[in-house]
Amino acid sequence: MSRILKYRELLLVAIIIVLIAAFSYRAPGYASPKSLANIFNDTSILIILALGQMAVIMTKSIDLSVAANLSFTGMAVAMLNAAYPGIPLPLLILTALAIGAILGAINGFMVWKIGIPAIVATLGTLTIYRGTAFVLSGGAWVNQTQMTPVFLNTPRMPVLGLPLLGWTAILVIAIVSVVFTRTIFGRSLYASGGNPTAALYAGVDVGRTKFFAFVLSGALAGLCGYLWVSRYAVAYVDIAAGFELDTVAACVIGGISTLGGIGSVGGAVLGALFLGVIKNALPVINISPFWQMAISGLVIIIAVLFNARQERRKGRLILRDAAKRRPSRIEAPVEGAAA
Amino acid sequence: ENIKIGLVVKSLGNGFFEAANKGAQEAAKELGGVDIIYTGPTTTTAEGQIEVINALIAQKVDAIAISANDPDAVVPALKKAAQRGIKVISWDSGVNKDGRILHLNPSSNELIGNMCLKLAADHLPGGKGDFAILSATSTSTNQNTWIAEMKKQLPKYPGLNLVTTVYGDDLADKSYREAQGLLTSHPNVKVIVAPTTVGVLAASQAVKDAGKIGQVYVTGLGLPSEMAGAVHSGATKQFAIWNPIDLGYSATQLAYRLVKKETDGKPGSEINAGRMGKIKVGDNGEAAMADPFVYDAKNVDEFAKIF
Amino acid sequence: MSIMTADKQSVRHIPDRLSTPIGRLLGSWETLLAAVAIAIFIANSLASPHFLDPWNLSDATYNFTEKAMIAFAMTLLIISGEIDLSVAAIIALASTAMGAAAQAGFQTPALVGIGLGVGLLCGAFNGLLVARIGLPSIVVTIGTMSLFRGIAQIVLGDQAYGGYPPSFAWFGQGYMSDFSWWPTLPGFEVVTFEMIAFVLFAVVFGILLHRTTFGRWIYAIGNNAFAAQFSGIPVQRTKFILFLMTGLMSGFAAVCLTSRLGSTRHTIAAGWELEAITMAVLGGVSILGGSGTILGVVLAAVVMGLVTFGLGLLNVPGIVMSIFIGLLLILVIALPIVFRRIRSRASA
Amino acid sequence: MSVVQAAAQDPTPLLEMRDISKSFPGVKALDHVDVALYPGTVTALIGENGAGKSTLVKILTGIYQPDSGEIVVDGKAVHFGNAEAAIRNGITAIHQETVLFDELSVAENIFLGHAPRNRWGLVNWSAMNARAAALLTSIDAPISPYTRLKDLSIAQRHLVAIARALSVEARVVIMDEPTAALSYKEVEDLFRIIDRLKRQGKAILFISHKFEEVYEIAERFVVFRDGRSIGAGLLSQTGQDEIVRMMVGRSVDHVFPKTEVAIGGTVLKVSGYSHPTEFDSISFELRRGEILGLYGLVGAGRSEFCQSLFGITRPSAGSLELEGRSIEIRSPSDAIAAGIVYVPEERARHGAVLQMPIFQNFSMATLAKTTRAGFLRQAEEFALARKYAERLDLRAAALSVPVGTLSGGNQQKVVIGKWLAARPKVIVLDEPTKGIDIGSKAAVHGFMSELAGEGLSVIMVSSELPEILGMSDRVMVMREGRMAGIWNREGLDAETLVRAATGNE
Ligand SMILES: Nc1ncnc2c1ncn2[C@@H]1O[C@H](COP(=O)(O)OP(=O)(O)OP(=O)(O)O)[C@@H](O)[C@H]1O
Ligand SMILES: Nc1ncnc2c1ncn2[C@@H]1O[C@H](COP(=O)(O)OP(=O)(O)OP(=O)(O)O)[C@@H](O)[C@H]1O
Ligand SMILES: [Mg+2]
Ligand SMILES: [Mg+2]
Repeated sequence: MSRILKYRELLLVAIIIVLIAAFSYRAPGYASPKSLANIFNDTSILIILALGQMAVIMTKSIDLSVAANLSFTGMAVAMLNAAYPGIPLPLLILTALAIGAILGAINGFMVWKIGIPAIVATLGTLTIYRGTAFVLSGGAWVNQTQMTPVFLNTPRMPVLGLPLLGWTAILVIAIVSVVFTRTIFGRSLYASGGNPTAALYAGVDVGRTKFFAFVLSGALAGLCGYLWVSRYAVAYVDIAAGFELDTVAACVIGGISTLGGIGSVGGAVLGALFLGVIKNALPVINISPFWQMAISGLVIIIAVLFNARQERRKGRLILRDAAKRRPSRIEAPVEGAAA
Repeated sequence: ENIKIGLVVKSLGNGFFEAANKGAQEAAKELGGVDIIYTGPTTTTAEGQIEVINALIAQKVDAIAISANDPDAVVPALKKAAQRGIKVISWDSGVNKDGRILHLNPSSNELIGNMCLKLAADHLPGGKGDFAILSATSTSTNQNTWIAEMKKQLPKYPGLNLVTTVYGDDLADKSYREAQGLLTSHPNVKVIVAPTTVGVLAASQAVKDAGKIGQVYVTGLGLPSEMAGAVHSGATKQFAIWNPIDLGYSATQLAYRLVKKETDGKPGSEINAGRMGKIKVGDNGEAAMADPFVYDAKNVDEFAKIF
Repeated sequence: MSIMTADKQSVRHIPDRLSTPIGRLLGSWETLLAAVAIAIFIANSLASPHFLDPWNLSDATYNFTEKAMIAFAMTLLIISGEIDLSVAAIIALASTAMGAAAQAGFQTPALVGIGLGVGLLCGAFNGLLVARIGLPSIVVTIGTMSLFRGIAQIVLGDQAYGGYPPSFAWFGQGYMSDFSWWPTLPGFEVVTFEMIAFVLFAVVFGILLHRTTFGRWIYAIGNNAFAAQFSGIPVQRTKFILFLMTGLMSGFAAVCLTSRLGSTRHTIAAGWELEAITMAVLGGVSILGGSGTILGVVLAAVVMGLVTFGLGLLNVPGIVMSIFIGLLLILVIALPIVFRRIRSRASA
Repeated sequence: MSVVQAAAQDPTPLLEMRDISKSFPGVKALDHVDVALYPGTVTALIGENGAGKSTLVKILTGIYQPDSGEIVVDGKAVHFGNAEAAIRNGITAIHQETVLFDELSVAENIFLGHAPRNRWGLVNWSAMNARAAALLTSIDAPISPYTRLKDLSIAQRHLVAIARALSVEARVVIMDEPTAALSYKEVEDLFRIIDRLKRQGKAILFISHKFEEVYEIAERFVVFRDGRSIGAGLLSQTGQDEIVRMMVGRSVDHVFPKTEVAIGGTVLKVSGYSHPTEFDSISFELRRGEILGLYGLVGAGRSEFCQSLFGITRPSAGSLELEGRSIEIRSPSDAIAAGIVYVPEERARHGAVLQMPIFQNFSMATLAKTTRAGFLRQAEEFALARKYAERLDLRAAALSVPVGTLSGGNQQKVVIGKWLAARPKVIVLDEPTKGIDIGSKAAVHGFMSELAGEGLSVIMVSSELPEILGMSDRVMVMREGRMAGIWNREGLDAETLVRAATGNE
């Protein structure tokens, strides 16, 4: 039992399953495949953003500008689509990825070449990007009628019961998994955050790794800009306001250490799904709207508490025979002070 | 020296208020010698509006016409404005009595409440069935007033059954999720009434995505330009709104008359509002503009070009 | 010891400092910020004829006084290596509690006590989770941010609390000239209670951080919590106290803001957490912990207040203003780094 | 100055560093130094703390770029823009600081930066694990490549670091104080590996402050002093005294200047100290003016036990008596208040606050003494810092520079000085001279004697036998968390201690 639950990911899976079971008790049909596909589809954007955020957090940085990036890019492609309906969708999506990547690169450049702490740089660009979205649009909305049907409907097209939006998230998860586990860049991410000095000594360019982490995060935020606008069929300056904190919360719930170097793609995805399930379920099971915020806050705290208990240091065993005695003594207040 | 009127809105970047600004500019041009300062906070907060009001006071504007994020919180700042000789009125979303000379309702609250119920009943076969309300933030004054009116007048529509009220906070994603929640948890709900544009839009989208067009209808208050898509998709048959251009126009007219001392704005007075004719100030210093206008597939495109 | 002194020819003398006091002053962050503040002040007076009006300037201070009070406490917390994102939510909850008490007929002193008390409790809750249980503060306070404001929302729903006693209005709207002992010199009549509180807290926090053992502990913990613990510094207790202080200051800000608004809704002070953090960071506080000064934060508060008020006078929309704040933040952080690099390249 | 020349039978160097200079703000770390490394030869680089040894290593491995001078490999001038470039040129190093990744697996730690890839350019995990396993076997390290590094002991980590250094096709292997953290047994293993490398024709640069080791393993030497090369040559032709003179500029006669001190009554009595997993039933008495050596292999639990005396780790059983009164220590501040202080082993992590100025580090544990009613008095802080800086012969540009800019040995002096300022009754020194040059080591030892003479009781954890034998009045040995015995100094020999520590009775 304890060996299985050693893995944070499995614990999260268990918690999510318990939650869904509990919710479907209140709202029958909540656990139906259709409804679950729906939840996943709904959480897709958060998952994609969380994966970008994870790459950045992995390097001991943070990207607070993801939501602002999403807003700017979403506005930009929506305006492009409205102004030039002839531009084919793939080109627009590439544009979204490119704009997002450029905005990410601006963050990355400041962190890499100027040496501004990531949280400061992105706190600055958070307001700048959203402000620029306002300047770009003059504050006007881009409405459903102004956008082309292809632009709006493609992510909703169901394939095997799941809309393309959900498939996009699956594709991004797959790509990011390969990047993290199988590429030099992915391993550099772990190294740069885990021990920057050691990374330097190992020939990893920590600054450049951070830069590309920001570019990745930015490109994914740009993609989400398009996805968001098409999903909700409207573009305005305030979309996804405050979403940056959700992405950070998803990462941390998923076990990505804010100190860098620790975490897995599976963790980030599950963290995002966890938040998605909570957000989706509360309206469905008829919780008073006034209670929702407090409940989600409480749930986040509990999840973090659970995570922390899992992560408690096991302690080295110097005494050879201690391993045998350990289970009975584990309650002894011995770990406490050595925080 | 031109007369300076500060037109303070809930937040910048909202189509409704952009349209109101158009009306205000129109009135300014018509009256001559009037400068409109169109301003507001970034997000819909009272604190943000107070900073804006302070800036207007500092510029020594002649009048402030405000659509308030909070009827009470802006009162101290507006009182200070009044002390420095600035004429203060509220419009659209009101301010408490002691913070302004008069308040201009876009329409009477009873009429709006009634209109929302009528729209709901029209969408239901025989006017019978369950409906739910998807509002903006739980603090916004005008939505709350209308919801209260709807509840008050509900007995007039015996077939209608209000199941629940949820809040989308005027955020597209939250409203969408709340609408989705309504569809799942209340399968009997046949109509969602959203007295706010973001709400109607998001709910229409949710209904469409759930493949429930024709089973569940969305209606409420929204701008034609924003609602056209929903009407064409069939998620919405009809919706209503007053003309925000007229609202901005009238608010500017009223403020101008007060500055020019053509009226004191006391209850009972009738104020000249240019092309809108005379507006009468009622009890509580509240005035109403006109009935909301109903839009459907036939006329929505025509108006979508305007606002 | 005799053995060692025998072959030790001379004791090497190590100077206390490398640079002169003037050199340090010129190279310091605070000097840069003060220069920026003066430049903005001059630019504002040139750009708007309404700027140099004592009453207007007095109104302008409300743009930053309350946020700065939180920023002071936040500064200490950030230097110690933690952060509190729930400050604005604490304001909402404290304000709600005061509103409920006012409805129940409590008078001003009790209301102030309740506001401060709720702030303290919220701070204790954060402190418990972070300092005692050892959870990462950035996540804990993302959680409590929702929790505290969520409780306010449960209590208030779509309602608002008003009806505060008239005397309560003084904290957020009062002038010191309401007191007979206040000097009636010209210019002094525009001094508000909040300005006095701002200055007082700046001094208190400045002394606490820079002149006391406790302040030194904060720096040590922020730079190396292990070494601090190994030096006998009560790391967890210090962090707990810092969370308490941040909660308390949020409670105080709640008193001022509630008094200024005269009403409470659950959306009160939305988004202030990022503004308080921006203020601290602009003031030169290292977000990674370990360095920063209160003087810097005071100057940053004034700079941000001047920028928003100046741009407000020019009717620049708030969101465009925020572009300026963002640029200012990045520039003010980046310039010294770039200069230092250019200088060291020149000297090499 | 006598510079030993061994020109005649010189083979051609594999690698030469010519006229290298490097400055940091306020410090000239290297001043036109020359170093040559020869194939199949171990060259020892010797110098005081801060002489510039590690700086040279970092230049050689591409981490720093020299201000001037050139590096010549096989007669061709090369330039290393980053660490990767040096690795590509066959230069590999075990650095002085920990350069490993706690969260990654052993195999990844070994191959990070040069992992084997498959034909799509993706990391080939199975090849990587297989090669790591082979490498570890080749150095007799029974470690699974899949283990996460954080689950290894210090000694095992060291083996991983060695495996990492050997994982590239290197011709030059640099070891910056590889033995500082090792005990007798691991040092022997390391030397076997070095021997093998030598036979494979690799050029090795070996840095150590321990002369016995240098004479045992190295053929050639280079001495640095204050960033300049002072001498170079063959060790077989040069005596230790001469090298010390080159290094310090004077002779240091007494390496272990233990003065006889009258030993008083019992100060500290530890009875049955136990911990569920780290140590068990530790009991002994410590007397006034006594130096108790605590010997054991790395990982024997000495540090954990000492930390429990200081309130960092909580014991699960046992009691403590200080000067006849029973006390309980729950936190470091309790310990300090009682008069027990602890100088940790990992100074950069636990000892010094690297970013803070030297004078603030000195005063950190004794702030109460330099303050009045909780308010700081900076002049007194400086006075305190100056006093201990001079007594410990600290090398620093100013007392207000951050400790992080000091060399490793000088950082250790600051950490020790911090605790001396606390004027304790019992001082626990965990590997106090780890990584310290012999001049400073003598200073620290002299100081310990002096403190003992003043009536202070000292517990000195050390893995270095000569130090243990030279300095202690009594020696306690720990093995796998338990006491293996206590011996008086008289008639004690190294063999007894080693046998007790390893358990080979
Ligand atoms: N990054 C740096 N910034 C500033 N000064 C530095 C830096 N690195 C080293 N120094 C200085 O350069 C000098 C040489 O340091 P180095 O680390 O090379 O000494 P070392 O010979 O390895 O000493 P030790 O035996 O203590 O390890 C010291 O005075 C040190 O303070
Ligand atoms: N596997 C490990 N993971 C983390 N830290 C370790 C590990 N092994 C040892 N350490 C650290 O190294 C130090 C020494 O470990 P320990 O107390 O087990 O042995 P010791 O007998 O004191 O050995 P040493 O000869 O190194 O002093 C401790 O401070 C401990 O924190
Ligand atoms: Mg070194
Ligand atoms: Mg040890």
